[in-house]
Parts: sequence; structure tokens; C-alpha cells
Amino acid sequence: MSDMSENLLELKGISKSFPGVQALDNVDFDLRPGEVHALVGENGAGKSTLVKVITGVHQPDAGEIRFQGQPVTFPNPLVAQQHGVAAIYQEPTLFPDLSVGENIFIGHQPVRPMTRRMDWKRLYERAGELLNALGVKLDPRTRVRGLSVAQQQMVEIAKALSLNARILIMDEPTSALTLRDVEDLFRITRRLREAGTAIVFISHRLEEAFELADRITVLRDGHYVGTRPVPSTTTDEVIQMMVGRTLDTLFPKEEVEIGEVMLRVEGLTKEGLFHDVSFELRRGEILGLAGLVGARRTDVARAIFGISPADSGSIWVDSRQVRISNPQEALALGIVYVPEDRQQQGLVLPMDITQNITLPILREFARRGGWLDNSAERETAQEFAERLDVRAAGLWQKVQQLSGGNQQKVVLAKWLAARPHILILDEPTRGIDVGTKAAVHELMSKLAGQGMSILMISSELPEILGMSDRIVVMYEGRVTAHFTRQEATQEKIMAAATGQPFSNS
Amino acid sequence: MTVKARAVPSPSILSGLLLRWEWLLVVLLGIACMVNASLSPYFLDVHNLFDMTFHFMERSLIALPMAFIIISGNIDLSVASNLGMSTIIMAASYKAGLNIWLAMLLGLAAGAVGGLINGLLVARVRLPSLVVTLGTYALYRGVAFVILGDLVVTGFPSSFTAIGQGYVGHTPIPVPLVIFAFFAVLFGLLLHRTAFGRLVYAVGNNETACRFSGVAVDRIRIILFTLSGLMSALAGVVLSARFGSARPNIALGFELDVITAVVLGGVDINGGQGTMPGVVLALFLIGVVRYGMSLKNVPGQIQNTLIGMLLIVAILLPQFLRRLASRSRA
Amino acid sequence: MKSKLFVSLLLVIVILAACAPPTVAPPAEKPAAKAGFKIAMVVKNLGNPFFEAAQKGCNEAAAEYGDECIFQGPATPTAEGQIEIIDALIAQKVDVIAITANDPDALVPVCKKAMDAGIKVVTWDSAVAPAGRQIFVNQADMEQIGRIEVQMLAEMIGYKGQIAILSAAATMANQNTWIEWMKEELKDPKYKDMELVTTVYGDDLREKSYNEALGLFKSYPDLKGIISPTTVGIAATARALTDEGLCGKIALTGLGLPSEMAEYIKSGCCKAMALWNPIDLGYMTTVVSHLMASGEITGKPGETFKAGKLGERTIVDDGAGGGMVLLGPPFQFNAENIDQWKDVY
Amino acid sequence: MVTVSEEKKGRSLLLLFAGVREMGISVFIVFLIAAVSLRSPYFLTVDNLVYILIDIAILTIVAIGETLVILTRSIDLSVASTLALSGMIVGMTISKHQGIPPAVAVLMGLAIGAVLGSVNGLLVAKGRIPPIIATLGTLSIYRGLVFAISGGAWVDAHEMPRPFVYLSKNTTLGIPNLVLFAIIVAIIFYYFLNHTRTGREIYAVGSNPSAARVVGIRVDRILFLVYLLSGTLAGMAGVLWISRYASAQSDTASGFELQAIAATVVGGVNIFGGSGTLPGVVLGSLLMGIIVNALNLIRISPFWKLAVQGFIILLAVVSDALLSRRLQQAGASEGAS
Repeated sequence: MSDMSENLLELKGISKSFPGVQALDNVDFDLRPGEVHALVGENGAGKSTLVKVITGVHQPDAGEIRFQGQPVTFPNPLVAQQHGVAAIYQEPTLFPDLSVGENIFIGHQPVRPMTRRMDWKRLYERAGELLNALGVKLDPRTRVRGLSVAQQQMVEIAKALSLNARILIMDEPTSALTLRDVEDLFRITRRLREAGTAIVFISHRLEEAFELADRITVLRDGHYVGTRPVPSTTTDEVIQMMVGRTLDTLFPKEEVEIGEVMLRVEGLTKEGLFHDVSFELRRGEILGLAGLVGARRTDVARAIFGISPADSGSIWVDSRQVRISNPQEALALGIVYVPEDRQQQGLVLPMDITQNITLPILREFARRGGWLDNSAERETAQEFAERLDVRAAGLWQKVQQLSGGNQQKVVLAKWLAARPHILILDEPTRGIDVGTKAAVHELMSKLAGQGMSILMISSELPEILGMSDRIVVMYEGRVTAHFTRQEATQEKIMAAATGQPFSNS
Repeated sequence: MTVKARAVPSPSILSGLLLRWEWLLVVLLGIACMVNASLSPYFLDVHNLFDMTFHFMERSLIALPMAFIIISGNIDLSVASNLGMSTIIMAASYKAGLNIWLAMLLGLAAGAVGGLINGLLVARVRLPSLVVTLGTYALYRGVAFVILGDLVVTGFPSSFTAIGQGYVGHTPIPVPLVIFAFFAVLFGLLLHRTAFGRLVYAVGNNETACRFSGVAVDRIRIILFTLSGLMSALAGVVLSARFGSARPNIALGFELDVITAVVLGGVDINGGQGTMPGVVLALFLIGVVRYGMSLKNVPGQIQNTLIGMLLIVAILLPQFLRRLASRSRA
Repeated sequence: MKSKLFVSLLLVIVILAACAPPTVAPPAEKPAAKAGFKIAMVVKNLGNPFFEAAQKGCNEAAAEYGDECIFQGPATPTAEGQIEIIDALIAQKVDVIAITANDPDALVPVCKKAMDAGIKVVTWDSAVAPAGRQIFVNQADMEQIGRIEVQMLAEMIGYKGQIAILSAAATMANQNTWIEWMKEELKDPKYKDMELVTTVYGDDLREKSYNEALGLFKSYPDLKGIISPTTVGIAATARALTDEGLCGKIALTGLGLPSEMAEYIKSGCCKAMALWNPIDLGYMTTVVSHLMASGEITGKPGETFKAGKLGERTIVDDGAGGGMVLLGPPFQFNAENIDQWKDVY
Repeated sequence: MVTVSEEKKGRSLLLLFAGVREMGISVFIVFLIAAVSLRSPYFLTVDNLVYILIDIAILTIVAIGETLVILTRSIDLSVASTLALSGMIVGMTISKHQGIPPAVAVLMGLAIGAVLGSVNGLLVAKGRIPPIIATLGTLSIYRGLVFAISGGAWVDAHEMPRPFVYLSKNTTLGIPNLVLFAIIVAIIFYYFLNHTRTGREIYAVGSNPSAARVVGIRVDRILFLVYLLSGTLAGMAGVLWISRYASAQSDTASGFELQAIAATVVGGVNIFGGSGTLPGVVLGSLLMGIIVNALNLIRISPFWKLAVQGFIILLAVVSDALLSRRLQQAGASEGAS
């Protein structure tokens, strides 16, 4: 392990700080050809910063990078690229207006030797070859705008391949993927490993790290904790390294009494998106909405919340039929929606915690003539920030300075402050660290216990199984199954979610 | 609230205070006054100083809602054309025999409708505001010409012209200045002290998150553009009262002056940031600089050049200082 | 935030107050009794050839009479810009303001203000409405200019065919008056075969006038003649005629600067045109301004004076109860005389 | 499996997509032409169509420069002032040195435009001033400089050398020179945008600036370049302008920037960057030219022109937006299966 010549890339004593944050503190990391090296840690542990140091986006304040034993610096992404470093990020960094083929070759498009003219024919041929090699059926002339996240990831991988990458960094590539897509990704990853590519794999799903990786390195709060070869370590050990303690249970759903029907959806249809969706949600119940990415669960939620209302079908709240044509009306009925994309849809990043929490209920603090009662506003924000244990220097802190987990807490605080009866959560724990995840689950359980009705969209089966009282499964815009907590199994849900025939005993 | 000491420095009070845009403008305004006073003996005269404000009160009235619109992440290029259209509708209906005050209300309503159309196209059809108002920029001015052609409306009653030419009682304070002061305070309070103002900032910073938070984004946009149209019409009332006449080419080219002032006032052209005091200071800064140059008989074109330089230097200066500061820190 | 707002508003007031100390500071410069008047000539916009020529006359007369000629104008021809300038001139306590107005009515209030401040208001070229002026230096009789242009064009096209007018902006007082007189002249039976089909506006912008001229050629294929009573318009039209090869097919006349039009007059594109001498106009305006300031004339009809190199003049009635000085009949330019004028203005 | 479910269908739809920006405006232009032809038979003559092409040549050149800038999510408000300043400097030079051949005059214009454009580029790329502010500033500054260097004087027809005045008037191979200039510029920039790496990087920067940085595109350089090119084209347009109108003045082309932006936007360039094609922009300029020409031909009152012009621009933009949105929705529902 310590043989220098064996290492393709070696980082020693890397430190990096940003105003107010020590993102990396004396971190070591090494990478060998033909291995998958998983990098794990809670959010804010410094994984992404380390990746950006390797890809040349950030320059370390201290420390040394060795490539094939030689010290190097990566002053910009281009130099890193020239050393064969390629990266795939959680959010695909593609150009929506350009074609798939162009995206693959951006920055190193094939040109005719003399004229430097773009060789479009060769570009599309080679792009087609790369996509074929990955087993992806995608026309390289298609525009990227409109592709699914999974398709975009594949374009990213093809892009990395086109660079003949010797080091491929995958930063949370699976968080937006369905199980099936993840399997594809793993298949491709293994193939790359066999071809001798060194792969850095970052994921918050430990089971994936164990499935794929040869070694696992753990970071915590910007510090290096340790590296373990996979066969000789356990999930428990790695979790302990990550959080510094053992976790008892991730899914603490308590049994609560289920009350009357709070929300009933009947025959909800939106042309081209979903058809004839029906289900009901009771007081104190957590209803899991399972399915693959692209099953149009989010579209159903958006229809209920009034962001893009359905074409036909009816919604009943508290046994009254209602029309919800915009979020304001949903809000008035006590329905709130916590979107999956926190940064874009959930938060106003440049504004402070107070202002974010009170955004939907600002009118409550408006006195005569619209005058804002700042102290009342602050009190409310304080109350809910405390209830959710938001960690920040103060309520005045801008949300963009908070960690991902704390941002999610602010989003939840915002919606709880609106005192909803019906809470729709869209992938509530996506991309947040283990500790916050547990806190979110605990909170959901508590809220249900207080009589709130929760509709939870989740692509993580353990979460669905652990948290839901009942489960509705969708496939391609249609409801394909209903299960109770007792009858649901991973296999049954998966079958329904992939549109396969099943027997519901 | 758990205040976990996560080495986040609270913004340095000193640098925060010193680098506030408004202070920069105050300093520039002070310098402009001193330069003017030393260059021209006529500058330091109560009457002249107050009379100076006559010339930019109309632009200032439009700048108030423009600041809102830019903070909300949009822009309105049609203000001057809308001013022309609403003023001509007012003047033409007065000429047709309508009572001047009713005509004025009609003009204000027309301006509001013009703004409303902009708002509807932006909020409902979801077109970029720059594109929409570029179209109505031509359309509204065109409507003014359609209505009045090469004619002129004059002979407004003196009770009306007093709005634009008069003084408050026997003081040297012009009526337009008072009108502007009233609306500046009103808009300042609206932006900084009310729920509506807060929502304008929020929409300018992240429209999507606002939609997902149940904020009536479309309604806010429509209200803002309507308000802009209304204030343009009001500016038209003041301007035509000051002229004592109205022609279709009234206020040609005001839009760029207004945007310049708002941006100089520290409003982020990309939305989400800016203050009313900053905008008011910038309006006075430009007014004073222009007046000083007029007193020295600087040709119009050269005046524009200097204002353009002022804009660029004022935007570059803080950045330059910040870079210097960070360099010295490093 | 509240305090911030307050403080800032307060600062504005403080600065305004600081700028304006209670004692009226500036030493009121009493104008010298006889000579050394400050005469401000305000034009429609700077960079317009016609007015630049007038400035020569202003400087010439100012030098003769020992006055100072302040030449000012806005960047674009707007009333707003002129008002701003006039207000600054009032603050400077100039002795005379001589204006050619972008908008005759909009300037009245500020001109009245100038007169209230004891400043003489002279208007020239494009007059301010009677309420806002003390005397009008008229380049030529409005009626005469309008009629002459129709007569010249009629000669060229043999009193027959469609004609059009290409004017400056629709808001220009002088052009509009001339056009009224042209229409008046056309009522004469001898023009019964001539038809005025349209009036278009080039806004005194080169390219707009050019395009409007082209538009005329296209939309009226039978067009025989164009009158352009503006120096920008006639030059642009001549250029358009040349480009389209229509010289000789469509006749052109109007008011033009010899320097700009020399080429086209010689090529026969514009056989004849008229204009007064803008240098003389600037000169005359300045002389009248000087005499108004010194009190030698008051602007009443009937007064006579000697206008320097231009000789004796009498103030006549302008038809609105005020005084008016006529520069003289417009001068007609043609291929024979253009060479001696083209380098003058 | 990652697949486009029905590949064939998807592709035909996407092809339609790619063409849709130009399709919308093309349909609109055809409709307009048909409507005007009914009112004026003269409209559809070769003579008139050539005239329209000559008329839009300069607009097209400036709009192409503007397009490059808008593609990167920026805007250049200073094009008209750049045009005027370049025109004035060149005009003053050739009036003093009559021997300068027209080609050299054009090159001078290009060079002056390049300098002025690079000032914008520096302000935006290095000074990090928002584009709209930087060019709002230079709009006034360059315009003032025109006045300052000319002292308010003007250059007119008889001061210009003959060959220069005829530059814009003559034809080459039967094609009017002005049109030829526009065609050459359009071809060069079509090639540049579609067949060079740098051209594609312009789209990339506008499409996703942060991703552009990640893949190693020098965003600052691209920004600088587009302003440089926009200025260069405006500078060249300035020379053609003074040749065509045979005069250089301090108010040359004032307000032309809004026309150029309108042509660009009507031509389907997304004001938020990343998408838009050169043929679209040419069609946009053409539409603007047709509107002006048609309004003259159908003998509309001069007072109605502006209103009708504004109305048609709005109509074109609104219908284009609604059309492409409908197609996008259709596309989304297809892709959903």
C-alpha cells in the first residue's frame, strides 16, 4: 500500500480554507490504477473540496500532489485534464443548448488538421462509439436539454472516456439515479476499473461503497480519519469513523393512531405526465410514494401543491372537494411541499435564515398598511429554528453559508412555521448526511404523532419501508400498487415500480 | 437556536460600514458639490439649488418603481414611451373638452394600463422583460404619435401647470420636489419596511423558490409593472405641467437616464439587491453633476460622456478597493 | 434599516443645506453698463451643421460689439435638454438668451422665468411661442419661404404631377408653419395639376430622412417632386436620389446648406434650393441681443436700428403683437452661384 | 437502461425542435409578405427586394455582432455609439487624406471598432462590471467622444473621396456591395459559430457558464472576444454607414442599438444566452427591414409607423414564444413515456 511507484496519484497534507471555514485540514489520499477508491464522510466533511483540489478547480493552501511519483500542481481544470483527470459531479455540468456529442467533446473537439475546422462527422461518429461502448442508446445529435439525469450522467461518463481519463472522479453520481440506473453505472464503472482506470467514488450510500469499492477513505470535518480495504472492514466500523459514534437506528418510525382521511386524490391526470392517479392520506399517516426517478411522482406532488395543476381529476381536502390552481391556494388549505431541489426551489440563498423561514407566511407579520413587524417575525423564526435545531452563527446568517443539512432544516422550519396539516416531502433526505437524515426521520415521526399527514416521495427503498404506514407505487405516470406497511417488501415494491406483473396477495 | 461556533466571522463592522454603497455616493455627492462651488460662483445659491431639482424630478419619479423592478430581477425599457402615451392621452382628452383633472386621472389610468400590459406579458406569457418592454417601447411611443401626430396641446390651466412649475407657498421649494419627496419616502418604506418589499427582494433573488413557497410571484410582477406605468404617467403629468404643453415626443430617451441612476444607486442589475436611499442619492448626484456642468456650459454630449464615466468608475471603484484590500491582507 | 433610511435621507438634506449656506454667497456680478454682455445662444442640438454656421456669426458679432458669445445646446434635439440649459444660463445671470426652440410651447415657462430674472429673451430660427419671447429674429418671412419652395418646385416639374414633403420632426414649429404656407400656395389654380400626396418626417436624422426618401420613391412610383424644408432632409434626399439613379426623374428643392448640397446642385439632382445665410442669421441675432441688452431697442414694432454689417433694419409686427426682425428674403442657390457659396457655409 | 424510448420519434421531433426557432419567424415573414403583397403589388418585385436587402445590410452586420454577445448571456448597448465613433474618425481621416482607398478605410473602421469593443471586453471580463452597465456607460462615452473629436462639426458628401462614396453604391458581380459585405460577414460568422471550437465555446459559455469553467473554457477570454468582435463589426458598419449616407455626424445612428437588439431577439436568440442561430438573426433583420419597407409601400400615415412597428415586434416575439412552448410541451409529453 505504501509503495510510492504503485500510486497513480498521491495527496499529502492537503489543507484548504475558505473565509470562515477550514474545509480541509492536513488530508492524505492516494489512488492506484485499476481500483475504485470510495471517499465517504458526512456532508461538510470536505469530500467535494478534496475533489475540486484534484480536478484543479481549487488550489490547496498547503500540501503536495504527486502524479506518478512526480510533484505536480493543477492551477486550473485544464492542466488536471491534461494529466488524465476527469470528474462527474452530482449535478451534471453539461451544456443544455448543445448536443450530446458536443458535450462529450467540449474543449477537445476533433478538428481537421489544416483548417482547424470542426470535424462534425468524426465528432458524432466517435460520440456514437463511446455511447455504444457504454451500452447507452442515445443519439449523439440530441440536444442535452430535456434528457433525464441518468442520461446526463452517461453523457458525463462518455465525456470522461473521451478524454482517455486515467483518473475518474465520481462525486455522488448515484444520488439522482434509480436503482436500475445505478446498476448500469456500476457495470460501467467495473468495466472501466478492469481497463485500468483509477476511480474515486463518492457516495453517501455506504452500501454502494461496499458493493463497488476496493478501499474506503473516511473524512470527518475536513480531517482525514483513515483508509480501510473493503473486505476487511464493516459498515459499522465505517459509520463509526464517519460520525465518531455508532448509530442505533436510522428509521425510528413510531406507531401512531391513524385518523380520518385528510387528502383524497381521485383520477388526477395531466396530459403527457401522469394518468388517473388516486390515493388517500389520513391524519397521522405517513404515505410513502415509491417509484423510480421519472415515475412522475414529483409531478403529482406539484399538481397537488398547485405549481402546475392537473388537467382533470379531483382533489379532496378534509372531505371537501377543492380546486388548487396555485401554491397560495394550497397553502391556504394547509398543504405544503418541500421540494427535492433545496437550493433552487426551497431557499433564497442570499437572504438570511429569518427571511427564509417567514417567506410563505410573511403576511402574518404584516400590520396595518403592510408594515412588517420585525420582532414578531424574528420570534417565529427563532422558535422554528430552535425546534429544528438549525445550527448557525445567528438568525442573521445568510442561508448560502449553511451546510446542506442545515439548509434542509431551514426549509423544513419554513414549512412547519406555516403550520400545515398536510406535508408533502420530496426526497427529504437526498444528499444530506447521516446525522441530519436521522433527525429528519425522527421529526417526521413526531409530526405524524401530532396528527400531521405526510406524503413522502422517496427513491430509497429502506426509507420507504422504514417510514411509511402505507405505500403507493407509481410507474410511468400511473399508480401500479398499494401496500400496507405489513405487506410491503423490497421485491414487491421494485416489481411495481418497474411495471412488472405481480400478485398482490 | 443552537449557535454552534463554526468560525464564521460576522461581517467586519468597519469594512461593512465603509464599503456601503450609500456612503460612497454621499462622498461623491459631497465632492461634486465642492467642485461645483469652486468652479462656479452661481452654484451656491438657495434658489438655484432648489431650481436645479426641477430638471430631474420626472426622471426621479420613474426611477422609484424602476428600482423595484430591477431589484425584482426585471427591467422596464418602456417607461419613457409609456410616459409619452399617457401624457398624450391626458392632453388629447383635455383638448377634447374634458376637465383637466379628469383628463389627468385618465392619463394616469392609461399609464397604469400600459404598465399592466407589460406585466401581463412578462408574468403570464413568461417573456423576458427586456424583450417585452423593447416592443412596447416602440408601441407606446407610436400610440402617442397616432393620437396627436404633429399637433401640440397647450393652454393648460395654471392650477395644473403649478404641479410642474410652482413653488410651495412663498418658499423656494418647487412643487415637483415635494411630490418626489413624498413618493421617495413612500417607496422607501414600501421597499424596506413592508412585506411587499421583502417579497420583491425574495423574488429578485430566487423566483423559483418564491413560487415554491407560495409567494404570488406573478401578482408581484404585475403590480410592479403597473406601478411603473402609473409613476411614468405621473411623471408625465409633472413634465407636461412644467412645459405647459404636450407633444408626442415628450421625454424621449429618459429610460436610459433612469436606469443609469438606479444602477448608480447601487441596485444590482441582476436583481435582489439595492436600497431606496442609494437610488435617491444617485439621482441627486447625477442632478448636481449635470447642473454643475451646465453652469460651466459644458456641451450636452460631453455631459453624457462624463455621466457614463461616472457610472463605470463608481462601479469599478469598490471592486478595485476590495481587490487592494484582499491583496494587502494576503 | 429604519435608521439607515433616515440617516440617508437626512444626509441628502444636510448636503443640500451645506451646499447652500444661509448667506447668499455669490457676488452678484452686475453686468457692465455698456459693453461686455453675456449673450447665450441656445440651439436645437449641437453637431448640426446649420447651427455650427450660426455660431460663426455669433462669434463675429460678439467680437465686434465686445460681448461674450456662449454657444450651448443639448446632445439631442429635445425641449427637456434646452430647458435644463436655459435654467443654468439663468443661474449664471447671462444678459441675453437667444433661442431656437425644439418645442415652442414647452420652452415658454422657462423663458418667462428668464424674463422675470431680468434676462432678455430673443428667439430666432424656430421661434418660442409669443408669450415666451421679447423679439423674434426671423430668417425670412414664413409665408415667403413656404410659397417660394412651391414655386421653385413647380418650375422644375412644369406645374404637373405628384409631389411630397419630407420635413424634420413633426413637432418643429418652423417647418410646420412653412408647410402650412406651402399648402396655402398650392391652392392657387395654377397648381391644379399638382397633388401633394404626403408629408413624411425624417426627424432631422440623416439615416431616417434617407430611408423616408427611399420610402417615398417606392410607395409613390409616379412621384415628380419633393420639397424638403430642412437642411438635413434635403441632403439626405439628394443622396437617396443619386443612389437610386432618380436624379432628373424626381425633382428636389427645399432649404439646404450650400456646402452640403454643392455636389448635388452641380450634378443636377437638385437644380435649385433656397436658404438664408445662417452666418448672417447668427450675426443678426447677436446684434439684436446686444441692442436689447443695452436697452437701445426694446423689441417694439416700429423701432429701427443698425445691424452692423447688415445695415439698417426696422422691427415689424410679428402678427401676435410682438416685434420681429427680418433677415431678408431667402437666397436661391443654383448651379451658377453655388461655387461661390459652398465654402462659406 | 438509459434509452430514448422511441428513438425514431424522438429524433424527428428534435429535428423539428432544432429548426423551430427559424421556423416561427419564417412563417411570420411569409405571412407578412403575403399580406403586404395584397396591398401593394410592387412589394414583391426584384427591385424592391434588392432594396430591402441593401437596407438591412448594415443592421444585419451589427446584429450579428450583438448576437455573439447575447449568446454569452451579455448585452452590448454601445454598438450604435461605436458605429458613430468609428464612422466619424474614418470620415474625418478620409476627408483630410483623400487618397486613402476605400479598402483601407474599411480596415480602419475594423481596427477602431476592435479597440472600442475591447474596452467593453475589458470592463466586462476583467472589471467584472455587469454587461448592461458597462455598455450603458460606454454608450454615453463613445457618443460623447464623437462630438469631442469632431468639435460638433460634420463630414459631408463633397468632402469624401469619390471611390469611398461609391463603395456602398456600387455592385460587384451584380450584387450590391453593401449586401455583399453583409453576406460575407454572415458566412464568416456562420462558419465561426458552427465550425470552430471557439464558436462552440461561445454557445457553451452562454449555455452554462459554471460548467464552461469546469471543462476548462476560459470564460473571460470568450467574453472579451465577443465584445471585441461586436465592436469590430460595429466599427466596420460605421464605415459602411457614412459611405451610404455620405455624411458623418455626432448623432449618427443614435438609437440604433435597440434596433440591433430587436433584430436579434426577433430572430430567436435567447436573451438569456446559449441558444440562437445566425440564420435566425438574418431573418430577424429581414423582418425588421420588411416591416419598414412595407409600411412605406402601403402608404400608412407616418404617425402610425412606430406603433405598427412596435406591435409587429411584440406579435412576432409573443407568437414565437407561444409556438415554441407548445412544441416543447409536445416534446416533453413525448419524452415522458
